[in-house]
Amino acid sequence: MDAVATDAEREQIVADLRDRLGDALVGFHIRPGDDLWVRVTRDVWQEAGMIARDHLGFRAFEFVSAIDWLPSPFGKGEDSSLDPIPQVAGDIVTGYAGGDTRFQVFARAHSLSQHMGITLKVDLPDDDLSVATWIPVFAGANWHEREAREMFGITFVGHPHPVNIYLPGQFEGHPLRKDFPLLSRHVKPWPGIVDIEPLPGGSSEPSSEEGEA
Amino acid sequence: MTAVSDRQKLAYVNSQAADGRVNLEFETEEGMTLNLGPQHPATHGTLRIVVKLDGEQVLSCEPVMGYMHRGYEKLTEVRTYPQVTTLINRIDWLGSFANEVPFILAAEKLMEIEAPPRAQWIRTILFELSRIANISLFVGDMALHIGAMTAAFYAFRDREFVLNQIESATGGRFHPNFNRIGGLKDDLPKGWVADTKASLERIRDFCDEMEILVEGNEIFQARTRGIGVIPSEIALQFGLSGANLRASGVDWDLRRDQPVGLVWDKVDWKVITHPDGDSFARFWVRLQEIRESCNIVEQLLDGLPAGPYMAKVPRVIKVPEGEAWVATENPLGEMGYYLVSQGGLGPFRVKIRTASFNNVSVVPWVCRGVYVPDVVTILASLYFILGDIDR
Amino acid sequence: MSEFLRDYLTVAIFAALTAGLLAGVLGLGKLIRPVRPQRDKYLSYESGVDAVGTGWDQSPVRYYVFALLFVLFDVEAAFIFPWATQVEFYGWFGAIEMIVFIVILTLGLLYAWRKKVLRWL
Amino acid sequence: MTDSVVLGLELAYWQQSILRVIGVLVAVLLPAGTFVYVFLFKMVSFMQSRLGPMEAGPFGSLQLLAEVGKWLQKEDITPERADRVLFKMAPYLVVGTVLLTYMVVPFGPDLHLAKFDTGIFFALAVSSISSLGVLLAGWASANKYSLIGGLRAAGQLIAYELPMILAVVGVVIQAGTMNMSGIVAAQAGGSIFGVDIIGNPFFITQFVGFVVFMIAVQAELGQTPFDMPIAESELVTGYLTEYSGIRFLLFFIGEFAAAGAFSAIAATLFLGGWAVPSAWVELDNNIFNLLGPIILLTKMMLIGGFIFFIRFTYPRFREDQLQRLAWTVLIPISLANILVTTVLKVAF
Amino acid sequence: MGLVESGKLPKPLTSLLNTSRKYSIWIFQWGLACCAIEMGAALGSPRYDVMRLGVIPLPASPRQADLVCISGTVTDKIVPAIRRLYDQMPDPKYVISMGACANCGGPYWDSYSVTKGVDQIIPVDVYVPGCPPRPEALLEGIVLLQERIGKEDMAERWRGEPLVVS
Repeated sequence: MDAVATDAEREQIVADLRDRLGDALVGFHIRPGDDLWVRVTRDVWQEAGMIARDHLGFRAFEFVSAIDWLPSPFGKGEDSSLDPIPQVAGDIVTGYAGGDTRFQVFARAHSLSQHMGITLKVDLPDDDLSVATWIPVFAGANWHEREAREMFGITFVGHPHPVNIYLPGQFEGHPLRKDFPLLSRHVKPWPGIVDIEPLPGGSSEPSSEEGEA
Repeated sequence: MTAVSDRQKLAYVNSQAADGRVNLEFETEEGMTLNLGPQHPATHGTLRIVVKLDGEQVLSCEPVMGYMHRGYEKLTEVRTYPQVTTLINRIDWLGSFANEVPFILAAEKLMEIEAPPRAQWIRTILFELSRIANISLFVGDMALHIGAMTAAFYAFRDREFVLNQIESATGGRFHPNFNRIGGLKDDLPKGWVADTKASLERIRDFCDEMEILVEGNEIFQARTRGIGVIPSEIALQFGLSGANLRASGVDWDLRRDQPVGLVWDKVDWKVITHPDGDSFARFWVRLQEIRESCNIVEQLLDGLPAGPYMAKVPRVIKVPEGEAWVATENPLGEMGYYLVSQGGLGPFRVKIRTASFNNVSVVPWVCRGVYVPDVVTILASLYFILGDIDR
Repeated sequence: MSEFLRDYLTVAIFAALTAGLLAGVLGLGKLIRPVRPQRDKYLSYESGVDAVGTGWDQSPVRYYVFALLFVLFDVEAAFIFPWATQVEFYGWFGAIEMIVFIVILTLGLLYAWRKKVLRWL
Repeated sequence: MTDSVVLGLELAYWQQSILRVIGVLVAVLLPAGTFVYVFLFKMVSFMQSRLGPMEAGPFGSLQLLAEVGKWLQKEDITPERADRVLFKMAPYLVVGTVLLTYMVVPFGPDLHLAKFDTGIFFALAVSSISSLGVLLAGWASANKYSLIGGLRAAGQLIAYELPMILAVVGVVIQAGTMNMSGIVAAQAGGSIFGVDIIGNPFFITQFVGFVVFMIAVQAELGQTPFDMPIAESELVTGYLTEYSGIRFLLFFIGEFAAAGAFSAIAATLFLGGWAVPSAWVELDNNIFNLLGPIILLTKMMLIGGFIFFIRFTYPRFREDQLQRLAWTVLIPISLANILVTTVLKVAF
Repeated sequence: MGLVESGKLPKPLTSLLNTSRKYSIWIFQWGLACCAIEMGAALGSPRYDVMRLGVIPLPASPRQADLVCISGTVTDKIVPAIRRLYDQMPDPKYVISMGACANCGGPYWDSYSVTKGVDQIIPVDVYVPGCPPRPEALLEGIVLLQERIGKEDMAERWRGEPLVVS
C-alpha cells in the first residue's frame, strides 16, 4: 500500500471535516496508510456523524462505545512482581487524538468506496455523562448505545429505549468503569504469572517440514 | 444438604426470576405476546425473542439478550496478552481460530512486528478451515430450523473431517489457542497438507449434497425466497457484515478489500454476492463461500512457503502505547478489535466489535409482518452465535 | 339382532374395551410413578420465563374462510359417495348429472379463488 | 352369519368377537411398535449414517420396552392453569380414535372386526376425530405454543380432509363399493383393460388419487412437510409441550399407531390389501386368513417406509402454504380425477 | 402414593424398572455456549451417535425430559430460567453438568456476570470436565450416569424433602 498517497487522502478527510465543523474539531491523529482518529466536541457529535456518513462516504456502521481513561485503582489484577500495582489515582493518559476528561465516547464507521475507516471521539465532562444519540446517523447504533449506557453509565440523549441490554435489571454499578471491582479477584487471588514458558519460535530454527511446502 | 440453605438459595433464585419479566412493557392489551427463548430450539442457545402476535402474524419483535454475557471486555483488562488469546477464541465458538487472529494482528500492529510468511500462510489456511467448519454447521442448522432433520446430521458428520485437520495441526478441536504474538505455537505436522486436501474433497461433496438436499428443495425455496428481505441501505445502516451484507448485494469483503496481515491477496478467488437480500440469498451465499474457502485453502496449501513460523519477540510481551483497530472477515462477518494499550502486560481497553451483535440488531426491523415460522427462518439465515452477540 | 346392528355393537364393545385398556395403562402408571409437588413444576412452560398472559389469549383464527368453504365442500362430498358406489347402475345419466354437480362445485371454488379468499391473511 | 368357519374352527359369535378384539389390539400395537423401532429408531439412523439404539437388547430391539417402562415411571404433570378434565381426556380421544380406525381394515377374508358397508367412510370419519383431540390438547394446556399448535392442527384438518375424501371417491367409483373387503376383492379380482395377471391394484389405475391421498395422509399424520402442529424449531413441541409421563406416551403411541392405521388403509385402498394377485393359482380363504396379515403388514411397511422417508428428508411447509397447496392444487386435481374416473368407468 | 416411592417393590421389579430407565434417557439440551456444539456433536454427529446408548435427543420441552445437560457458561441472568426448567421436568430427573464453565465458572471465574457453577442452583449427578469436553467425554459421562441409574434405589432417592438442592 502506498503510504504517502493514503496519507493525503486521510488529510483531505480531516480538512473536509474541519471545513464543515470549524473549531468543533478538537484534535486528530493519522497513522499513515493505516487509520484515522478525529476528536470533536460534544455539541457536534451527531452532526459529525452525519457529515461523515453523507459527505465523506463512511456509510457502513461499525460500533459505538466508550472508554474510561482512569488508571485502574486495582491494578491489572495480575498480582505479579513483573507488573507492580500502580498507585491509585494516577494521571489520566489518553490515547490518539487526545482527550481532556475521564470518559470518552468513540464510534467507528468505514467507507466502502475508499477502503478506509474513521474513528470519531468525543469527550464527556465528568459531571454530565451525556451525549446525543447516533441512532439518526446509523440505526444500528441503538444497541451499541444501550451497551455503553449500562457499561459506563453514559446517557445517550434521545435514545428511544434506554434499558439494560446485557445485565440483569437490578445489577448495580457499571462494570466497564475502571473503578468497578471484580469481586472474585478479591475473594480468591489470581494465581498470577507463575512461569513464563519460552516462546516456541524463539530459536527460529528452520522448520522440519520444509520439504512438504 | 440442609433444607434451610436450599430455601435461601431458592429465594435468591426467585428474586432473580424478577428478571424474567424484563420487557413486560412489551405486553399490551391486544394480541398475544409470545416468548421464543431463552430456552428455545430456534435460538441456538439463549437468545430470547419476544414477539407480539396477531394470529400467526408478527406485529413486532424484540430480541432480549445478555443471557450469555460473560464480560469479555472487562476480563481482557485483567488478563495478559497470552491469556487474552485463550479467552477470546471462545467468543464465536464455532470459528475459534478466526477469533484469535484479529486480536493478535492488532497487538502485532502496535508492537510493529510481523509474523513470518509461513506463519501468515498457516494462519490463513486455518482461518479458512475454521470458516468451513463454522458455515457447514450453518447449512445443516438452517435446514433443521426449516424442518429438514437429516441435513443437520450430514453437517455434523462432514464437519468432523475439517475439525480433525484443525485438531491435528493445533491440538484443539474447538479452541486451538494456536496463535502467538509474532507467529504460531508450532509448525504443521507431517502429512497434514495431503490430509487436508482429502478432507476438502469431502467438504466439496458435502456442498453438492446440500445443494441437492436443501437448496434445490421446492419447499425450502418456498420457505426462504422473499422472506426477510434486507435492502443494502438498511444493511449498511445497521452495520451488517459478512455474508449477510453480501447477500444484500453489497460487494464488500474484508479479505479482498483490507487484507491485513494475512495472505488472501496472494491467491485467486472471488467474492460471492447475491442481489436478493432474502433468506435464500443468505443461505446461498454462505454455501458458495464454503466452496470458495476450499479453493483458497487448496491454493494456499500448494504455495505454502518454508521458513520459520515465529518472529523474534521479547520473552515478556508488553505492547507499546497506542490504539489499533484490526478487523477481519470472520465466518460470521466482520470481527474487529479496538485495542488500547498503555504499555502494560495486558490491554488497557479492548472494544470487541462482533459480527452477530450488529447482524441481530436488524431483527426488529426485518421481523415485522412475517409469520412465526418466518421468524425462525430469518433468525437461522442471519446466522448468529450467542457468544458473538453477548460476548 | 341383525348383522348390520351387530357390527355397530362390536364397535361399541371395542370402544369400551379401548377405553378400559387406556384406563388400565394410566392406572398402572399411577401405581408406580412418583408425585413430587413443587410450585414451579406446575407453571406453564414458556421457554423458562414467566408466561405473559394466561395462555388463552384471544387470537384471530385467520382460516375461518377456509373453514366455511370446507364445510360446504364436505357436505357435497357426502352426496358424491352414495352415487360413487352405483356409477355403473346409473350409467351416462348419473355421470352427466354428477359432472354438472362437480363443475358447479369447481365454479364455486374458482369464484372463491378469484375473490382472493384462498389467501392466508 | 351367526357362526362362521374360520381356519376350520366353528366359533360362536362371542368367541369370534373376543378373538377379533385381541387380534385388532395386536394389530394396532404391533405395527405401532414396529414403526417406532424400524422407522424412528433404525431407518432414520441409517439415513443419517448412524446406528440408532444398540445397547438395549440385540440391536436395540428392546428399546421400546425400555421406553414404555420409563414413561410409566415418569411423573404426570398437569399445569395449574390447564383445563384439567380436557387436558386429561385429550390422549384418550387421540389414541381411542386411532384404534377405532383399525376396526374396518380387513386382515384376511374372514379376519375383520366389523364389515361395514360404509367401511372407508367410517374410517375417514373416525380418523378425523383425532385432530379434535389434538385441538383439545392444545387448548387445554393453557400454553401459547400448544394453543398455536392446536389451532394449526385444526387448520390443517380443513386443508387435507377434502383432498383425502375426494381421492377416495375415485377408488369407490372403481370398486363400486365402500366396503373395505369389497375394495380388496375388486382389486384382487379386477383387471386392467382385460389384463388380469396382477389384478387391478388401484395405485396403478388410480395413480393420481393415490398421490393425492398420500399427500393428505402425510398431512393428517402431521409428518414432516406438514408437521406444523408440532414444529420443534418454532413451537417447542407444539400441542405436546405440556404433556409428560404416560400421557405423552399415549400421544406418542397414537402418532405411530395412526401412521400404521393410515398405512393399512392406503395399502387396502390402493395396494390390494391382504390379497395378492392369485388368478393363476387356487388359494382358498383359510390360507389367506393365515397369510393375509403378513401380506398386509408387508404392504403397510412399504407405505410406512415411504411416509417416514419423506418425513426425515423434507423441510416443513408454512401453514398458509399448506392451505394454498390444498385449495389450489390438490382439490382441483382430485375433482378432475373424479370426473376422468367417472367417464372412463361409464365408457368402458 | 406410588409403590416405588414407599419402597414396597420386590427387588427384581425394581431392577427391571431401573433398567428401563437406564436405556431410555430423553435428553433435554440446555445448550449455552461452546459446549453446546460439542454436545450437539455427541447427539447429532454420526461419529458419536448418542442414540446407540438409548439416549433419545428428541424433546425440546422439559416436560418430556429425563436428563438435562447443562452445557456451557451459566450466567446470573440465565440462572432463573435454568432453575425453572429444571423444576418443570417431571421426576425422576438427572443433571449432567458439562464443561468447566458449568462446573465452576471456568475461564470466566472472575467475571461479574458468570455464576460459578450450576450446582449452586440445581443438584448435579455427573460432572464432565473439559473446556469444552470432547464428545467422547460426554458419552463417558452418560455411561456413568446409566451405571448409576442401574444401581439406583428409588425409594432412597425420594426420601426426604422434595426441595433438596445438594
